[in-house]
Amino acid sequence: MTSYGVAIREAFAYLLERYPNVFAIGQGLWSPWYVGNSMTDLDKQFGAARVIDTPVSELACTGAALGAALSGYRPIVVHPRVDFMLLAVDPIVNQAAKWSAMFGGQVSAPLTVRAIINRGGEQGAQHSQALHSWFAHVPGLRVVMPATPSDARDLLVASVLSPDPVLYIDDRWLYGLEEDLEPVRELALEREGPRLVRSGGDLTLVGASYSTLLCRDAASQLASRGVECDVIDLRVLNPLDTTIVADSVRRTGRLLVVDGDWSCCGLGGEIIASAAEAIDAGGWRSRPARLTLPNAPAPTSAPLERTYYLTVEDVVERALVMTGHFEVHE
Amino acid sequence: MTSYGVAIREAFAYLLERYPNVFAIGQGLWSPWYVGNSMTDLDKQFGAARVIDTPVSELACTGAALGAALSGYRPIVVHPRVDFMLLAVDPIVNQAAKWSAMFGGQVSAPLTVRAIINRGGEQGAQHSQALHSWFAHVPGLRVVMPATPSDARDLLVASVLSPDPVLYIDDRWLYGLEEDLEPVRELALEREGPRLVRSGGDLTLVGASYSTLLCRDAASQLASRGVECDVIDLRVLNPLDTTIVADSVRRTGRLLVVDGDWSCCGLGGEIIASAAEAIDAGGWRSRPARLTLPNAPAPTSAPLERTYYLTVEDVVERALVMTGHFEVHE
Amino acid sequence: MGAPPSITDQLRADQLGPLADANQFHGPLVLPAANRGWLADALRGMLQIRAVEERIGEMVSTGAVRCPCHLAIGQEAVAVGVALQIRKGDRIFGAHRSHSHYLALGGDMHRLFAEVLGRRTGASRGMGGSMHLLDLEHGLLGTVPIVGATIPVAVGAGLAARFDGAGGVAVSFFGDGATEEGSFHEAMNLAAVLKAPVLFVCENNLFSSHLHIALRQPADSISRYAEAHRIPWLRVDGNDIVAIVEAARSLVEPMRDGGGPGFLEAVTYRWRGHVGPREDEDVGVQRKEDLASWKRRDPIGRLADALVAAGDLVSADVTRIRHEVRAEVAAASARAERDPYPAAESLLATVYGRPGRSHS
Amino acid sequence: MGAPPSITDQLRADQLGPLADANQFHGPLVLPAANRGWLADALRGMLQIRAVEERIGEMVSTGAVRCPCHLAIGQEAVAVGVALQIRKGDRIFGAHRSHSHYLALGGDMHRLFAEVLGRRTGASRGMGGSMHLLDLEHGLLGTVPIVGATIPVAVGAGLAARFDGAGGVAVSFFGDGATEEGSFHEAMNLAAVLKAPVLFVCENNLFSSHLHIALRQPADSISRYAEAHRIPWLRVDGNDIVAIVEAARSLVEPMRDGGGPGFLEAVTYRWRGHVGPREDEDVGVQRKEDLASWKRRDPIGRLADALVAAGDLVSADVTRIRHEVRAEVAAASARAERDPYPAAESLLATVYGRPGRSHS
Ligand SMILES: Cc1ncc(C[n+]2csc(CCOP(=O)(O)OP(=O)(O)O)c2C)c(N)n1
Ligand SMILES: Cc1ncc(C[n+]2csc(CCOP(=O)(O)OP(=O)(O)O)c2C)c(N)n1
Ligand SMILES: [Mg+2]
Ligand SMILES: [Mg+2]
Repeated sequence: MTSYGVAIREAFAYLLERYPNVFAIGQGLWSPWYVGNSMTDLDKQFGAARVIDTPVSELACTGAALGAALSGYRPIVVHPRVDFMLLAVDPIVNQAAKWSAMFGGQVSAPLTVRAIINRGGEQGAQHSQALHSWFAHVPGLRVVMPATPSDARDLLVASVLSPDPVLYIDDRWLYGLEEDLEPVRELALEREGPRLVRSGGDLTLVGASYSTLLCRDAASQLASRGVECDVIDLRVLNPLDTTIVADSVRRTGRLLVVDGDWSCCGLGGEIIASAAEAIDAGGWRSRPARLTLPNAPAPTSAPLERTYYLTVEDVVERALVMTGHFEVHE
Repeated sequence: MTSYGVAIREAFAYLLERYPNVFAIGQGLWSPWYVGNSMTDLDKQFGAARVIDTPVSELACTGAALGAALSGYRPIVVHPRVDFMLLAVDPIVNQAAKWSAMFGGQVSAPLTVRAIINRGGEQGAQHSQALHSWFAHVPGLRVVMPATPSDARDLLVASVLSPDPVLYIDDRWLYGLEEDLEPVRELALEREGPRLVRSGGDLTLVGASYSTLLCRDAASQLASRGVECDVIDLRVLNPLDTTIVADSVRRTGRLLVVDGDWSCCGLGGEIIASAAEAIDAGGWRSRPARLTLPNAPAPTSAPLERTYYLTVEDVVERALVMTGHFEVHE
Repeated sequence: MGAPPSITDQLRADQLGPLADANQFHGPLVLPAANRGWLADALRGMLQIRAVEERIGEMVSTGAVRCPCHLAIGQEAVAVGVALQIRKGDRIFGAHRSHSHYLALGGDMHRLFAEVLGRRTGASRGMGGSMHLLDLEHGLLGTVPIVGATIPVAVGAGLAARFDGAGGVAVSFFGDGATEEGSFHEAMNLAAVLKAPVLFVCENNLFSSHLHIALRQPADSISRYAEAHRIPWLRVDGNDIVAIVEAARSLVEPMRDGGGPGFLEAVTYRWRGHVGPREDEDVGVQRKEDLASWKRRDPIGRLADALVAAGDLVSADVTRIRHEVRAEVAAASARAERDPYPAAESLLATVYGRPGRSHS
Repeated sequence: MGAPPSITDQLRADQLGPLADANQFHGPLVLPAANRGWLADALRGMLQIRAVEERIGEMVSTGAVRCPCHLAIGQEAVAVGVALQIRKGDRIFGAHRSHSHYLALGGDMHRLFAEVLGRRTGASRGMGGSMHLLDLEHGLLGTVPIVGATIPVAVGAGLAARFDGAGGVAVSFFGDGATEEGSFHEAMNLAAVLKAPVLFVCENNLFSSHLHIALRQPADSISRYAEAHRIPWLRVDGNDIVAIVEAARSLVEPMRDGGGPGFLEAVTYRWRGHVGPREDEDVGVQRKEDLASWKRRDPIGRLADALVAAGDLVSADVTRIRHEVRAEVAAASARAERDPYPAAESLLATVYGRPGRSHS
């Protein structure tokens, strides 16, 4: 059994071993657990020249990764928190995402930006953001969010081997999740997308990354209460292919999206909108719904964190309401 | 008649004259037309000490505006392009938007960030972004997009007088739009929101800023072809109140959102999702739809720009299809 | 062991030289000849910070405190020394390691304990934790943990002070790591151009997280940046409160008379790891052995020794102050542990301001 | 009129002094005593840039060119001089004012015209316009108009060159305004720490848009930042190609042998307004009268005069070169005007790469 955190490390080791043009750069890479167990001792194994710890300069490190990518390398720039990466929005969004198009497709920018969602633990508003909805909004930037150890590994490999700039977002809350892994497969990222990970006819549950786990756990509980769910793990948020979501909702007639980001102009709304555009009114058995973060920055105090973050119970409860097993008391 | 550009200037003059704690800071403010005609000679009228041109330092200027806001002032920091403002995402999103919540609501950050959408004219991918969907995603940040000269003026005044950080986004394509203006009204921003600007029972058209203009013009043309539209001008994108959109769609059964931003996780999807969540399946006469930018960075070459940006004809055509007046040939 | 360099006797702007040497400056401080009554209070102030942070460290160890806490133990002199130059109406900003700034400015210790415990009675009403502290009464307008973030914010507060015309100043506390962020340089240039009265205080403790400055910058002194941005600068042993006070005064006084920014580099060392109470590691990286030497450069011990040597205090006074402070700390922390958590409504109620609410 | 300062005879890092004086350096260049056969080519290179940009200026005036064009007329020596130190395999980045870099590196002029006209045959296949130029064949890996953006990108290319171990270097061209962006400082520090072979070339034309550097920075020389970031630097009259070549060589050579970054400040002046062809204004702000003096400091005229005075060329040669260049320009621009626009499909087809496509 390999954990999600270790699976990420395996992807790094796989890439660094086989591809001499791969290197990693970012804050904390010479610490054994700055980024959890996901990169432990890579610097010792592959040398500090290829696993580079850096000054506190998010923008320059990301820009430099882009420059190396344009020069024949396959850099992975690591941002230990999404929040810090906001200082590097320019190189990611204005530069890397547009580089191919701006120059007429003659060149691409194959850098991978790895950002970690690291929240909870009373860390507060500036140490807890997800913001994948932002990046999924940007044409030219592929956005990947693995929900399982095998995806954590294989989609990281695929990201680095992709000719395009990729934002790969992993979630510290998943690092303990375990799975038996097959040998690494070198997937072509442009052919990866959402996947149906559980089938059931009553309700479509859609998640990405940690929220997929919430959906799967909720689906198990719901099954024991007689509600059978399709569960869709989005995996690749941009470019987003919602075909299988629509196919599923055509079967179930019900859609509940679970997303650990904010609501307005977020991923949850995107999934609902895509389904609403694709499915005729007659195909719906109930109104679609989304569960997201409250419209507030993350709090610190533990009791508030408990109300702030979504739980399996929240999903189960809403699913029961949507499937008519439960009344809303307002 | 006052143009949109001049109306913005009137708001600045109104504020600078009446409120000694208001000042403006940003690039180009000592040029007569760096920001079109929207700030001409304010530096001469109110002094270069209160209308401050700056070094090329988007982050520091925005951070400094926040600091002044925390110190009793009402600064307006001007970003001549949304694209450049991406270097200032940290002070806007990590700092200003969260300042009140992080400190338990004891203090607020009343700064106004004014960003200008400035596109077309073969300026290309880094000189044309809108990205209002991004900022509407962030709790704590009010986002305002005026579509008319009177809103351009009065909502800027309201933004500056609001106790909260506000992102006020205006669009250069509207600067020539004219209107007879009433005297300035000091509106309470938290009470402003979307507005029904035209009534008709067949279809709900929703826009913001320039896309509202597209919707209004399309609605006029559609009326002459027998299709009567509700037109909703969103005005305030965050916090977003979609009540009147849902009310309208309950009447018309049809929804077309027009948005000059990208599609995925964008404003267009948000409006559709909110309506889908609010309205029972039986209430829809056709599937909702959105018109947005193609999934590509902005091109330069004029012929490509013409296909890239939305036009009134695009809206009319889609509306006719949705209302069954027109066949889709695919 | 060299004598402390006088603040006017600067080395080259790019080299710390002996100031970065753990084996220098171990002896008692050199006290001013006269007007030094304030030093006993400064000693108490530093002891208070140390005792509070030691207690917070314990509370982290026991699990009573859960939020990330970055302790400034060993760096107390910078906060206390600079605070002595701060007047009512000045505006101060800190970062992730700012318990010391909060306390030195006069912040209530019970409210600090309550905040790190996430209680409603905290400095930020339990909504911020250790890394987000506010104390409007004493001019602390905010501390936040995005490295470098408050530096430009302080420039804006300095600009506001210039507008106010009342001789106020802004102060920005940050570390050596923060000077690697572009925000720092943009802010320095902007302050210089706007002639904003901001005192930039860089606590150069030689480390950013687990990385020594030699791995992050081509030289170890931050003052070279002030030189480049044409901002008057002084550099001192950050464990010498006398030197800090003198340097801060000579930088701040001209600001109050309409001058522009100033830059103070205080070379110091943190005794605990980057985050949390442990002494032996920084995010998993074994720390070097020079901590023992740095402990001999203790800002508190060296002041206490000097005051006793000069006859201003007897040892028993020092012991008494230590006891008093510990008793305060015990009482304040115990009280905070009984305080209630914020109400669930605070989550949404704090996001936007109440219209018309005055904020300053 | 002073003699040009030798490149080793540096002033203080923070003051340009005579280098910023429009009334200095009006005489013919001081030529090297030997090995100067390359200078006639350099003259042609500069004349070519000027003629191309004059033509682009006309095309903007007539409306044939619609995209924003920032002309480097008056600054030609920097691009041509630095390009002479560039070898195959080096990687170069520019910004918004980069026609000169593109041409100096050997870029095809027809493809430049086609690009500013938005045609499919352009350097960026008509998808970039004046502000986004690519020429993989000559190592120009991109020019983009977000100020400061390519500076860290060039550092990464320098790191790649260090990895390659083949003696290649990266070059970043940018203006004085770009040094106000945090990205510049972060990049300088990162290059120093990574020992990346990057040549930073700051074309200090004293202006960012309509603002003189005196309104944006506390001193007018950018080299002071290189000093702070501990990067070897040289500063030259940017209108003296001999000085530029010499300085660039002495900075680049050690890089090819494993050295870290270098910094070249070339003090120059643009003859046209910030954007577009007009001489009299920068985004609506009336320009100062010193343009006439700066025109006497013409990088082209001073070289031509020196070559004629030295007997390397006769006036008729200069006239002939001018004519040849103009004819080339006329032909290339006319051809570009007949070229087709990009197909509508390019819009979506260029966003993502083709899998397996090699990019370098
Ligand atoms: C933008 C950003 N990047 C990275 C971090 C992670 N981080 C937190 S504290 C710190 C070290 C900062 O070092 P310094 O400024 O010297 O302060 P010190 O911890 O020494 O007091 C880092 C890198 C962060 N909080 N914010
Ligand atoms: C991030 C960003 N901010 C502002 C601008 C607007 N802008 C375009 S060019 C320019 C001037 C830059 O001056 P400098 O770097 O000296 O180059 P020069 O124009 O003198 O060649 C500015 C401010 C921009 N393009 N990008
Ligand atoms: Mg430090
Ligand atoms: Mg310039």
